[in-house]
Amino acid sequence: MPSSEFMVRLATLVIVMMLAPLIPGIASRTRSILTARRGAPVWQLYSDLWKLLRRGTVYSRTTTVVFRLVPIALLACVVVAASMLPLDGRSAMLRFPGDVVAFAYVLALGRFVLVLGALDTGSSFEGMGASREVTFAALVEFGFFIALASLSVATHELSLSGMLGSPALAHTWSSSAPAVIMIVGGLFVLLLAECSRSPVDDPTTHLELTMIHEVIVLDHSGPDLAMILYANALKLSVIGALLARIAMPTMDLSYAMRLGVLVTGLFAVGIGIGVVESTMARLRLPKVPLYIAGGSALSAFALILLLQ
Amino acid sequence: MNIGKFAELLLLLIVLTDFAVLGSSRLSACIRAIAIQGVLLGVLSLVIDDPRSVHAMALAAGTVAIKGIVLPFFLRWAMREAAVRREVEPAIGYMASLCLGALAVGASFALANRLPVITTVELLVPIAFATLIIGLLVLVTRSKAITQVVGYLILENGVYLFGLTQLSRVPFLVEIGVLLDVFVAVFVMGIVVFHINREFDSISAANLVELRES
Amino acid sequence: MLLLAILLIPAVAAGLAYPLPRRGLRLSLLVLTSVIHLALVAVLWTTPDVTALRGWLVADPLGLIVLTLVSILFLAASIYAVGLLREESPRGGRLFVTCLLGFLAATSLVCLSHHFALLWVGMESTTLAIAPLIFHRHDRRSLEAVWKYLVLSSVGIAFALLAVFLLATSQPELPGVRALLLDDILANSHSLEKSWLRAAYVFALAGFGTKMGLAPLHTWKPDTYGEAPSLVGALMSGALTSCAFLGLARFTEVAVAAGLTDFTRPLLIAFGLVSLVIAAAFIIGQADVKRLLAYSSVEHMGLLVLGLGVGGIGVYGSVLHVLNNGIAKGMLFLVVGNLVLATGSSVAADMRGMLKLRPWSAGLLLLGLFAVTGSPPFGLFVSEFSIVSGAIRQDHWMVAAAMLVLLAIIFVGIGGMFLKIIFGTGTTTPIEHEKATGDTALLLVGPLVLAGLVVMLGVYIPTPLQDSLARAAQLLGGIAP
Amino acid sequence: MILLLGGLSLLVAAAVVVIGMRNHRRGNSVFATLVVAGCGLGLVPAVQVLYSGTAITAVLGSALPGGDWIFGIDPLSAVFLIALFGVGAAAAVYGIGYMAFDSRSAAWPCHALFALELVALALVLCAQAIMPFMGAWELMAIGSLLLILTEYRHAEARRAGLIYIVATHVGTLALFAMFAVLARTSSDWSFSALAMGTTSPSGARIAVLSLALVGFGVKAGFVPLHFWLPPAHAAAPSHVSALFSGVLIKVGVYGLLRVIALVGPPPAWWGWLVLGLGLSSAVLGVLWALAQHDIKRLLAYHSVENIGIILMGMGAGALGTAYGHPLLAILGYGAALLHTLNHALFKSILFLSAGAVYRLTGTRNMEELGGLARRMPLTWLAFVVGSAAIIGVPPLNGFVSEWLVFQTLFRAGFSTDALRIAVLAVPGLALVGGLALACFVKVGGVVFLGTPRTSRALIASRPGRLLDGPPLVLAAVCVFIGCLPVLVLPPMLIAGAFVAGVPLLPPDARAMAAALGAKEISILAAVFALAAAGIWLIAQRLHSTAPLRQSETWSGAYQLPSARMQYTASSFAAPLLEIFGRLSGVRTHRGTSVFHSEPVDLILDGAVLPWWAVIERTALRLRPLQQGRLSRYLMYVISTVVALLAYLLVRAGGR
Repeated sequence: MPSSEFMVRLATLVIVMMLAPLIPGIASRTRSILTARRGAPVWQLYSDLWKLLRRGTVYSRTTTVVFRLVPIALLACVVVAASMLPLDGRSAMLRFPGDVVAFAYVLALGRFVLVLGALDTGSSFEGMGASREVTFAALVEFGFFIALASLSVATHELSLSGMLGSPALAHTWSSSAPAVIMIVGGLFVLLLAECSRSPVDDPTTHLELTMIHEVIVLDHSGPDLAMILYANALKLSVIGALLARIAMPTMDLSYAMRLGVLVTGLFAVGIGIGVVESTMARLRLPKVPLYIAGGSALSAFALILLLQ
Repeated sequence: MNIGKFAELLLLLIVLTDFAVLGSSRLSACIRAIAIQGVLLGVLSLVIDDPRSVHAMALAAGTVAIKGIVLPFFLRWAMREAAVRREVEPAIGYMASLCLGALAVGASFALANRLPVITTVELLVPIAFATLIIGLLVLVTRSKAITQVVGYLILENGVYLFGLTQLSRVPFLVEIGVLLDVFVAVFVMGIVVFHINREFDSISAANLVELRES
Repeated sequence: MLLLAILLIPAVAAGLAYPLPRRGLRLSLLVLTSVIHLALVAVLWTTPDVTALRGWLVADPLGLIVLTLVSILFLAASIYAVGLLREESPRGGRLFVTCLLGFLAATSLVCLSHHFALLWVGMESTTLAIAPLIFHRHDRRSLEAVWKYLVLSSVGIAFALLAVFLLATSQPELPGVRALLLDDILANSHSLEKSWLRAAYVFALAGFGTKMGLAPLHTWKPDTYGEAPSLVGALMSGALTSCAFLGLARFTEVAVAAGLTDFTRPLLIAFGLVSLVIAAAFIIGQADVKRLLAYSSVEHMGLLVLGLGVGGIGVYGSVLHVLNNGIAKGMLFLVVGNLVLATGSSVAADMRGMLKLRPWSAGLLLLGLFAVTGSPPFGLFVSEFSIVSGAIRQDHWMVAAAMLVLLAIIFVGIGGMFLKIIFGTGTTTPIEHEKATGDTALLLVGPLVLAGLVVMLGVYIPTPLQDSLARAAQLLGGIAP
Repeated sequence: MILLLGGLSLLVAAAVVVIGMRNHRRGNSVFATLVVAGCGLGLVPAVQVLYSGTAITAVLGSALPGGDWIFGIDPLSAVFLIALFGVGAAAAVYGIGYMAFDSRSAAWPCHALFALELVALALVLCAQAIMPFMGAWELMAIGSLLLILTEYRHAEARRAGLIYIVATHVGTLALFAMFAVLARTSSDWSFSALAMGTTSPSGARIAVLSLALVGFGVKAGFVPLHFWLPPAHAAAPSHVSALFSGVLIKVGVYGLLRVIALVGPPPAWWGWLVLGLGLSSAVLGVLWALAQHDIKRLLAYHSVENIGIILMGMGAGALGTAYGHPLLAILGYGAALLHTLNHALFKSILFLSAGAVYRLTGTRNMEELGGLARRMPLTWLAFVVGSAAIIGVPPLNGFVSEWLVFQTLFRAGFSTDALRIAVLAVPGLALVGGLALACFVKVGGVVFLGTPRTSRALIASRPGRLLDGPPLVLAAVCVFIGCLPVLVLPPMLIAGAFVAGVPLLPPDARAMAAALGAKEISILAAVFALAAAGIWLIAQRLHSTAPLRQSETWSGAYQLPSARMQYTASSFAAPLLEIFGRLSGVRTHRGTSVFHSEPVDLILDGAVLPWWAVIERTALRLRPLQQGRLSRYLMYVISTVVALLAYLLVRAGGR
């Protein structure tokens, strides 16, 4: 009965949305453990958001309605993107041929609004951040689609649900595991860039000139800022979930097991991010394209492997 | 002395007049040579065709009149107007041009031998070609406008000589038309020469180089 | 009778025009004659294949097409002449009008005569009739131009005469076959002596090629067209060159009938391509409008022989192109004449921004640009397209390619200059020179009519014309599409 | 057909009216109504054909060697007719407001020409025989030349006009040759005859396809044949630029598709070639767009990009037929056609709003603008919808067509033969999307947001109905197509099938569209709307509890931020351009206090003009041939005769 199926998927989405702020926390916790410091608690982001939600909001006089729409549009985009992902490991709430494209482009729409909002303030810092954001995003998009292409070639599927929720993926694991591993590796690299984590961006820095993401939202405050931060966390866990599903295809398990796999996968991603952040320093900006190209190259190799 | 021999004698004389033009520096001499050539042509036309045919006679008369008398006279007038006596600075020396003329004669004989025979007077075709080429030679190498007119006349005579092979077949009217056209052509040229002289105080065509692609 | 009338009326008029006392009378005589001439030619279209003088004069399709072109151009030119001589006419345009009418008579003779020697006489007469017209301005430059024109074309025409005699030589003595009469020659073409005929064709190519202005025999063209009054330029580039082409075409008919096409065609193609190359090279960076038009005329002559050379539908194309090119060239020269009247110079740099100064002429010039470069929907497109597809159908791929590339280069040259003339503004704004004349109706009607015709030929070809084109193409060894 | 004829005659009437009533104040409004009515009439038959899938033709007898003149509408031409009349009507209305800034004498010729240009374009799209096609083709070229020269007093416009007309004439000559090859075997010059004409020799096929690529490519303007496009679009009045980008260059696409439909499925190499050209053209186009400061030149380069995307679809379609996957063929061609339509819509929006900016600020240089969103909000709205559409984000029409192209390429990857290599184009297209996003963030942000950079941006006032209405209407259409692709997709598939030579009936087309997931896209849009609305409500709640405050933008240590502190367009695009190095075709100047970059067109400035210079030099070397010496000329004559005699002797010897 489809309706209960649908409810299950909705529930999964809600769970992921609840868990989302946890992942960055895990990441920073791992880092503090690895670097033997007393870091912030895992729940840090929850409390931050809670504080911000009760704060007042300040709008710059130069800004227009665009600036106010940013958080809403951004969050909406991420949620819609999430609704196209087979979080429960079988199928998404919304699936159709080529929804991979929709997935990527919905996220792109969110970025579009976010960056316009940054330019709306007329601040040179935010202009700089916007410029960097779009630059790297374009490259990430390139790599991301290589990965998607190789997945679809491997599974002969056009929708995320088909790729990740079908036995085809499991077969690919058995037939050409190295390719899939490379895809996963490549996607992880891109994830770091997309969600502006180290080594592309340094979420902990306080020097605007070195920031990318933080500097874009400099002028947001209060609930708006909260929504934006939350949207980013959610984006992280959405892409993380994508990774997890590719890494561990779970067609024929029970729902509980599949959910468990998903959550562990998300935690693993968080830990992975933390490990990278504690081991790698931030790259100089001119180096970043090379880094992203490396990630894309991994998926490209996979694609070549799968094509022959 | 039979007709053919006489015709060939005339032809040789024509070649001589060609060389006279090639070799002489004095315009009056050139014009005289042209006049003689015209007369020779007239007689030749009489000789080659059946001498008693009205057609031939009339043609001969016309030729002598126009090519032998009127045009030379007119040219001499133009020369006097232009007050110029001799052809100075030809593009190539007289000796050289004579040699070239000789070459031309040889070449035209060679050419004629390759072509099928069309007339009893076998000297006719080669000498026609020779005259034609010499006319061109004069046109190219001489810089005075009048001399170029002379060259054109020789060229025309060469063609005319060749035409004599077909004398009996080309209707009289046409021949007269041809003659008249040549006459008018030279006449107009003379007029222009006259104007050139007025404009430039010399009839040297060499200084007509204003129109060009810079 | 009709044919004789067509020949004699202009001749007589020429004789009358000189003694006439007043300029007005002379000009009206000029226009009247050209109108009558055109009317008679129109009558010819209704009565096919009129002959006179025991077949010496025949109005066959090819000749009739050229004759019509001549007559139309002449009418336009004579109306223009009225407008022009109103402004400036040394000695009441006495000689001018006389020579114009003489030119008409001579060209009509060329178009109608089926006797080669007679054709030659007509050809030479055109040269002599046009010479004084070139000298109209009586200054050094025009003097130089007329001198070069006279010498070069006389030499060329001498070669043509030689060709005529050679043709006669190639004709064996046969009972009842008259020498040098086209129809008799064609009737028993099998008996022609090939080697003499080849020689005849070669010299005809040289002779009529000089009169047409095929490169490298074209050298008189830029000087003459540059110096002659615009309407003379129109007549020369439109009518005279077409007549010369007709002469060549007559010889080609004989060659085709004698089965010499594989001898003639390479020659024609070679001349065509060389002419296109030279035209392109000298059109680029040309400073003087009239000289540019002269080289464009070289280009189109090249296209004509190219069409003959590739054969097939290409021949049809070039016969049609005679008509189109003649009309377009005539129109362009008249329009440029107006601009020259306005600015007193034919240097493109002096006549920038004509759209403001002479909107009508400028508009016509723009139209002429696209007409003369063979853009659809103008007539020249149809003919040039036929030539190209002829080349391609006969598997002359390289020829077609070269032709198209050269056409492109030529377009850049012409387009660059014309656009500057029409729209350009710059350091030297167009100067209204002291006795400048506006676009009077008399100066515009001719070009306008010709423009209308060239557009019409692009979208509609009357059936009789179509038939004559087809027949002419057939005689020249081609086919109609 | 009657309706189309009526529409065209109305357009002609409009031209006549605007000339006749040029000094009358109601002239413009009459003109506008006539044009809109004409376009409306013209749309009807096109839509009928498209949704019924049955073609209509009419024959005009004519005495040309080309034989009869045949006009008709089939699914292929219908798509382009819709784009033509839609954009045409909007642009014409806008044009009245736009030209009102000029003197009357400049305005009326532009309007008249515009109407006639619409007619010429319609004729090109309907012509079914060589002669009418070429005739209409050149009329279109001449008309567009004159439209470019509307402001002929600017040297820029004259240069653009010359470059344009030369390029287009070269294209016309290529078409000359192409049709000559096509008509090689058939004496009848109607398309139907030609279609049967070239099934035989492969050499001719290759020639036709390559020549078509050149001849129509110049018009379509993909790299490297795009060089005329930016100057022309920049120089022409904005509504004309809209027509150019929206329709004129699409006629090139139409021509290519028409040729495919005529000569049957093209060989594989051609498909690969087109795909490659499309990809390179898309990437380079958007890259070069990033480097521009002149907003209209920037939009022009985006047209190059989108033509590239269209070509990718076309190439995929050609490959589909070549490798025997009819579904792919239909998809590819359908995608190309849909993107053609969409690009016509949103590129017109962008040009029209850019034109409004130009008119009200007097500059097209983005570095001088800024903060216009407050002064012209409606223009900004239209512009932002247009940019979102061109980037290809849902729920707008641009997404639908790009999604279709993506799907085609993905599906190509499933096949087992060489076709699957085509999937490598997917990331390229994605990169294009990313770059386009960067570019339009730059335009939107620098021009409309932030604070005014110069006084020019300060003086701007509201554009008014005529300048804001048309783009907004088009924007509404964009949203409509983006939210309900189900209605638009089937006809495109029918047209695509027509090109591919595969019969496809309307019901099957609908089924196919459904299978492709057209419905779900509408659902996606709905979900998005719901989510946004919900979040908005929550946000309202939160804001209602906490206080709102106005303040200055936070700007580090500076107390009062100035406009000069804002990021410039140059510096915004710099990082991306640096990544691509010399390929990005931009010269940068780094000063102590200023960073400035100026774009150069790699093809025009790097290849075309130098080559032309070479030709000119060679031509000048021949000048000495004509040095005025008569004896020299006589020598030419003589040597010619000698050469002829030599030929004669050779041939005589050969005998």
